[in-house]
Amino acid sequence: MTADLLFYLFAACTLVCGFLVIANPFSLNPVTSAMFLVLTMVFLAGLFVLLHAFFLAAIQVLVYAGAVMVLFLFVIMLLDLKAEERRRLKVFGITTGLIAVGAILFIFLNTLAQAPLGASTTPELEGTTMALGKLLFTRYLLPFEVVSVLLLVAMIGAIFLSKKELK
Amino acid sequence: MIPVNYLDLLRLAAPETVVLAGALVVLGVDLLALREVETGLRRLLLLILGAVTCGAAIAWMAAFPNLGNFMQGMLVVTPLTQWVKGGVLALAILTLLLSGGASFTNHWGEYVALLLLSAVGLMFLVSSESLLVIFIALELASLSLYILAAFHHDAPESAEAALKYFLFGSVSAGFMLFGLSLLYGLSGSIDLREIAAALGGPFLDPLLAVAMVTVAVGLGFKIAAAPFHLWAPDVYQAAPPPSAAFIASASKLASFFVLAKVLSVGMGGLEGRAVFGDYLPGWVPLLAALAAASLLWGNLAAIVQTNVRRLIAYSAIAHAGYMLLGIMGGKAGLPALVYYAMTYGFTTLGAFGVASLVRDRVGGDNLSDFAGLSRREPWMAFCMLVFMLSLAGIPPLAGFFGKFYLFAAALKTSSLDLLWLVILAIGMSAVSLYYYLQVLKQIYVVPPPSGLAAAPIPSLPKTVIILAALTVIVLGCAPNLLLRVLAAP
Amino acid sequence: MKLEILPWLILFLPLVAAGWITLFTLRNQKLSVGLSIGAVVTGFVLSVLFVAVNPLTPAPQELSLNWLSIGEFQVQFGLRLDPLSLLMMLVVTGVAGVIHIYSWGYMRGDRGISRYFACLSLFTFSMLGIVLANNFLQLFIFWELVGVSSYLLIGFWYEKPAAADAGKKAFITNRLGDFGFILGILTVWAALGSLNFGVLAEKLGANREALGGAATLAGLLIFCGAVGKSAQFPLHVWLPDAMEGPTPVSALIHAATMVAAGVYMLCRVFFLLNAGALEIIAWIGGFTALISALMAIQQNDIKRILAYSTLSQLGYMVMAVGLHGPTPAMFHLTTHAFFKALLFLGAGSVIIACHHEQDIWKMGGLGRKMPVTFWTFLAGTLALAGVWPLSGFFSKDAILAEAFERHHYALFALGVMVALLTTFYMFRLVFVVFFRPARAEPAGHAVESPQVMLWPLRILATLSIVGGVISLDHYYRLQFEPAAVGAALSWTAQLTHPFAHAPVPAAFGLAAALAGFACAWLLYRRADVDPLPARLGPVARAMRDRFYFDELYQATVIRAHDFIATIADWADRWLIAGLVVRGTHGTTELIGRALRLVQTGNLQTYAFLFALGVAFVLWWVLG
Amino acid sequence: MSVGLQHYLVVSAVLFSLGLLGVILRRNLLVIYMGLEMMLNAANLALVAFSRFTNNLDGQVFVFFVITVAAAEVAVGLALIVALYRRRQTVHAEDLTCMKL
Repeated sequence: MTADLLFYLFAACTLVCGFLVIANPFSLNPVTSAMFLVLTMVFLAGLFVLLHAFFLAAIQVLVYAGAVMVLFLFVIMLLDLKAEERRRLKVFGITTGLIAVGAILFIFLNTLAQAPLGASTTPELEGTTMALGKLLFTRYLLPFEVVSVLLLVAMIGAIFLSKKELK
Repeated sequence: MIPVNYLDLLRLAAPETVVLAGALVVLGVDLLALREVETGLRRLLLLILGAVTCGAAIAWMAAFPNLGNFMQGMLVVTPLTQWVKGGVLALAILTLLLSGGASFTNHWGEYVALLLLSAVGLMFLVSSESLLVIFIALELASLSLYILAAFHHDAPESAEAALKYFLFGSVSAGFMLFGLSLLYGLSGSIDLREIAAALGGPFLDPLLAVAMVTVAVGLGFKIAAAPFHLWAPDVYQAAPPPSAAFIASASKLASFFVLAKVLSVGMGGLEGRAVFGDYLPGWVPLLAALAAASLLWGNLAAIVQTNVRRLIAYSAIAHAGYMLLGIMGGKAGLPALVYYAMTYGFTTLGAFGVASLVRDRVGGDNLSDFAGLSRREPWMAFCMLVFMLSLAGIPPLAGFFGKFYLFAAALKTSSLDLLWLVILAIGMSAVSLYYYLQVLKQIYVVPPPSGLAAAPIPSLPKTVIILAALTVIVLGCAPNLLLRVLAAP
Repeated sequence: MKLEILPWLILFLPLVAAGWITLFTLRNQKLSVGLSIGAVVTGFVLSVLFVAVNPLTPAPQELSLNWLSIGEFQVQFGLRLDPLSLLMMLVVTGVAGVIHIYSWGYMRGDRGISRYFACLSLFTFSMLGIVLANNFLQLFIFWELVGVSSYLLIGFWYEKPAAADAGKKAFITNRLGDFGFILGILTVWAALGSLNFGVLAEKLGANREALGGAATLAGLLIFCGAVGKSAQFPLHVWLPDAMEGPTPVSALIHAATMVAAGVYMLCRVFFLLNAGALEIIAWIGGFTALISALMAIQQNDIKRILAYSTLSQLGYMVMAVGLHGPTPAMFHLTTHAFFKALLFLGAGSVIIACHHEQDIWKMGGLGRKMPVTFWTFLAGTLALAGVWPLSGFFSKDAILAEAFERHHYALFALGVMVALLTTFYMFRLVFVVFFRPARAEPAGHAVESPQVMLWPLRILATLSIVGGVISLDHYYRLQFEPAAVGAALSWTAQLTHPFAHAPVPAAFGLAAALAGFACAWLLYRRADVDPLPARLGPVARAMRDRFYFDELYQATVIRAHDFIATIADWADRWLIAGLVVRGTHGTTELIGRALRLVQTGNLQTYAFLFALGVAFVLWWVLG
Repeated sequence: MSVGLQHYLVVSAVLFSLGLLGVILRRNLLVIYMGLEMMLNAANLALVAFSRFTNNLDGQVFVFFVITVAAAEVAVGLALIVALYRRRQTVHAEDLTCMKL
């Protein structure tokens, strides 16, 4: 029962913070958005814990809240973007965008409601570090290696793109 | 506990490993040995090193045809995947050599390394049947391509185009991931064959339909099918020409192959039917809608273009429509699709090459900049003639045979269900001749602007372009050369 | 089959010549010309040799290589040798050879002469490919290649914008026809599982209904290809414009061979066409024949008159196919190839003599100054008019007889009418160009063309005269009605055969020719300006029957002409040029505007459209 | 009703749509990126939930990789923004309209 209550709490917080990331009525400053994104990630990590994915919850907090968000804030500071977002809102654009996304969401929820998902087995899976680690270095060896190449690409790209061109 | 045989993995992934090692060597050599070397020589050495690496990987595949399946679908090597990978590598070689005269950057080490790394991504993409590896390989290839698209150091449009490419790539990756998660949830597996076994058919669960669509959105972005093509014209126009050529050729080839694989292997029983009045949800109606939209949008929009690279971009969208017919052609359509995608790759690569030469000489690649090319560069003009006519599907060039075989396969497999789409495709290919001739008219009819200084064009790109044109002619006259091996059981 | 290598040689020699010229001898004009002429003349000699060694028999022979075999998709690259293809091979190599030689004289001094001969050789190769193909795919490939070489040759003088545009128009219009053609081919393949003519004929012979409900549709789709290539209504618009090319090209491609390929193809796949499709084919052919004959009357450009005449004669042939008569169609195709090539070459000779003046009202009096050209041109005219005993009479009579015997009186009357008009406009041309004093300076100083241009005229004139009595129809009948064929008639028997066999059509044909000649005689014998547009006619020399003809002309011909011209013009402007060739201002404008709304370059718009696309596709798949 | 798979999926779908909405509506490129991150995270949530309720660890491994990939993507994306800002002095989506038609 506690778990259920916690679910509702975390879910609500996740969604509210998520909403505030994209549409904060009080501030259009990207820094605020970034802060709410951190909160969203943290509450998501809470949901992961409820799903017994402890390792992932830890990773989520470490990588997202720790690394990705710092990167975001760093760039925001670097570009000095305080007073930028002062432009006229376009009502037409907002309405049409809402309609399109609303349609997609409606279809998602509608199909979810019809889907025969209820009668699943009793959940007993534990996402421990041990279990995941073993899988990573056996069955998932290949993707693990490919990801390392991906990180190499990201590194080259980030350095190449953000460094100043030498004249 | 599953025992892992590392040697097994190395054996199966040897070509990818070779290319990866080549990329690292390129980076290292560039940093350590070539710092003080003059730019032109440095560029030449690095490009040749890259090309040799790809050549070595091809040679490896030819010499040691190791086939097998690593870890239940993580890496599945079959003769067909070997051929597609060979095609990707050949296109990579041509792209590299095409860059031999270009001056859009000074960072040739990074450029060559990224190109090779994206080729690695595309190769993994081709030979995996696991959703996870497909996703990661797709991201690997995409990330490298985003950076390659931004390589133009003094053109602001280049960065803009790369940013658009990146944003749309990420959005569609998001959609695709969402779809993959549903697919995984509904089947309990991330291996395509197990998924197919778990899902069965032929009736489509609504949630599965959502999964199917969102996955198709992700890949539809990569193949630039309407309505997920919006990034393509900007990127093709503004990215450095060799990068754009690679995006249009090799990346498209691999993405089409993986789309065909995901749908026909992973959702084997869920084809559905796209006939008026007899509709059954499935991926055939989905692809039919995308194909029809691409054909119409691509061909009609191309008519009004004034920039040649943008025109090629719209024609690429249209060609995505033709190729989607190949996926709908099922088992018989797959060789047709690969043949078409490969020959299309060579054609469009060559066309980008010519556009890039014109741009270097005249300073732009608008239609009017091609005026009188036949009198300045008769060979390049002739190659462009071959490319344009092949794209328009005029025999005996590869574009004709590819289309014919695609249409035939689609009609036969669907037992005339797809006749309406084939009619649309043939009609649109008749329309397409109009804008291809527009380019040729500029090249052959309009007199060149006066006062254009004669300058020798670099021989490396020229050779590549002529080679591409030759390939288009030879594969058109003797399609059996390629099709026989592609269709081998 | 003896000497199997020969057909391959005949087919590939011109290609080798074309390739060699393009790659190596573009600078050396003499060598290029020699190579090209040598290839086609050798081809002709070898064809004669081959036919002499292997007498024509109804049983077809095939020489083929496996070109493609992918699963159940098997296509061969093969040659089908039967009376139809062998005779056509003789005609193509023969006429092409003569025209190659003529071109040598006509194009002398042109900078691009090597390029010209390379294209001409490429064309000869492609045309032979069509003739000899043993399957649909191969036929289609050469079909398109012929289109490409025609595009290159029409636009040969690409410095002239009109020529470049005409080439483009021809190419695109043909593509429209091919749209139907390839669809027809795919339909046949999907239904019968083969593309080989022999196999298809067997399958259909065993089961007439093998194509099922798609039979008429497939037939008409395939006919679309012929509509494009043979310039039938409504895709006829490209042929008159194609006259922008050099005159020998008009003679070879746009009169004698390529445009006849549509008719040839229909005869080749005659077994596929059912009665429903044939009926429509016949009417389209007849309609084309009539409207283009009417249009020919009011043309003043010598080449355009011949172009409309070609259209009209092609309509005749298509009508013959539609009347279940491939034999007369092919017969007429062959004789037409002789005399129409002759007429075009004669026109070329006149044009050169008048320093590239093509308006007939600026010529005149050339009969005396250019005797060989005049007499050969006259022979061609008489043959086209269908005057006994020239070749045109026999072939035209065969078509009329076919219509008469099948009790298709409407088309029979139409055919007679066209025959009358044909004689009329041809003699109008002859009177204006060759009689009366010269009306303009260049025509006054005209001199006869060099021998290299005159010998081709003499050869073709001979063929036009005797073409009707050399048993051509007999050999074609071997192909189409092997059961009904008897022994070949002697040439004297052939001379009188039409009168004995079917006197009514023969009489009508001759009467039509006479009437047409009489009208032309009355109106144009002394004319220095065209009396018809003036409508009243020269009152001073008024004669009653003149007025009668004039009024008849006004009442029927001009009005019908105006009406049809309006329709044709509308089709040209809106259907072909409007929607497809030029994309019209409106269409491009519309697309441009729509595109500007969508491809704004703005990320947000793109993202919105992306999401909308996803929503739409989801909705579509979920049904 | 006790919380089950469906609940998690609904949260995931809503979060996904929120992210998409951010991409469509916001004009600051950085915020657009944040929307993208939310889309990826929504998919992650679905994966973890499915993994839990089908007793199959594959989903969690998947998420592990997705997090890594997302981090790499952010690095490249932000670098692209920095590069663009250097040349154009803007991070506004509306200013990126060099190419049209």
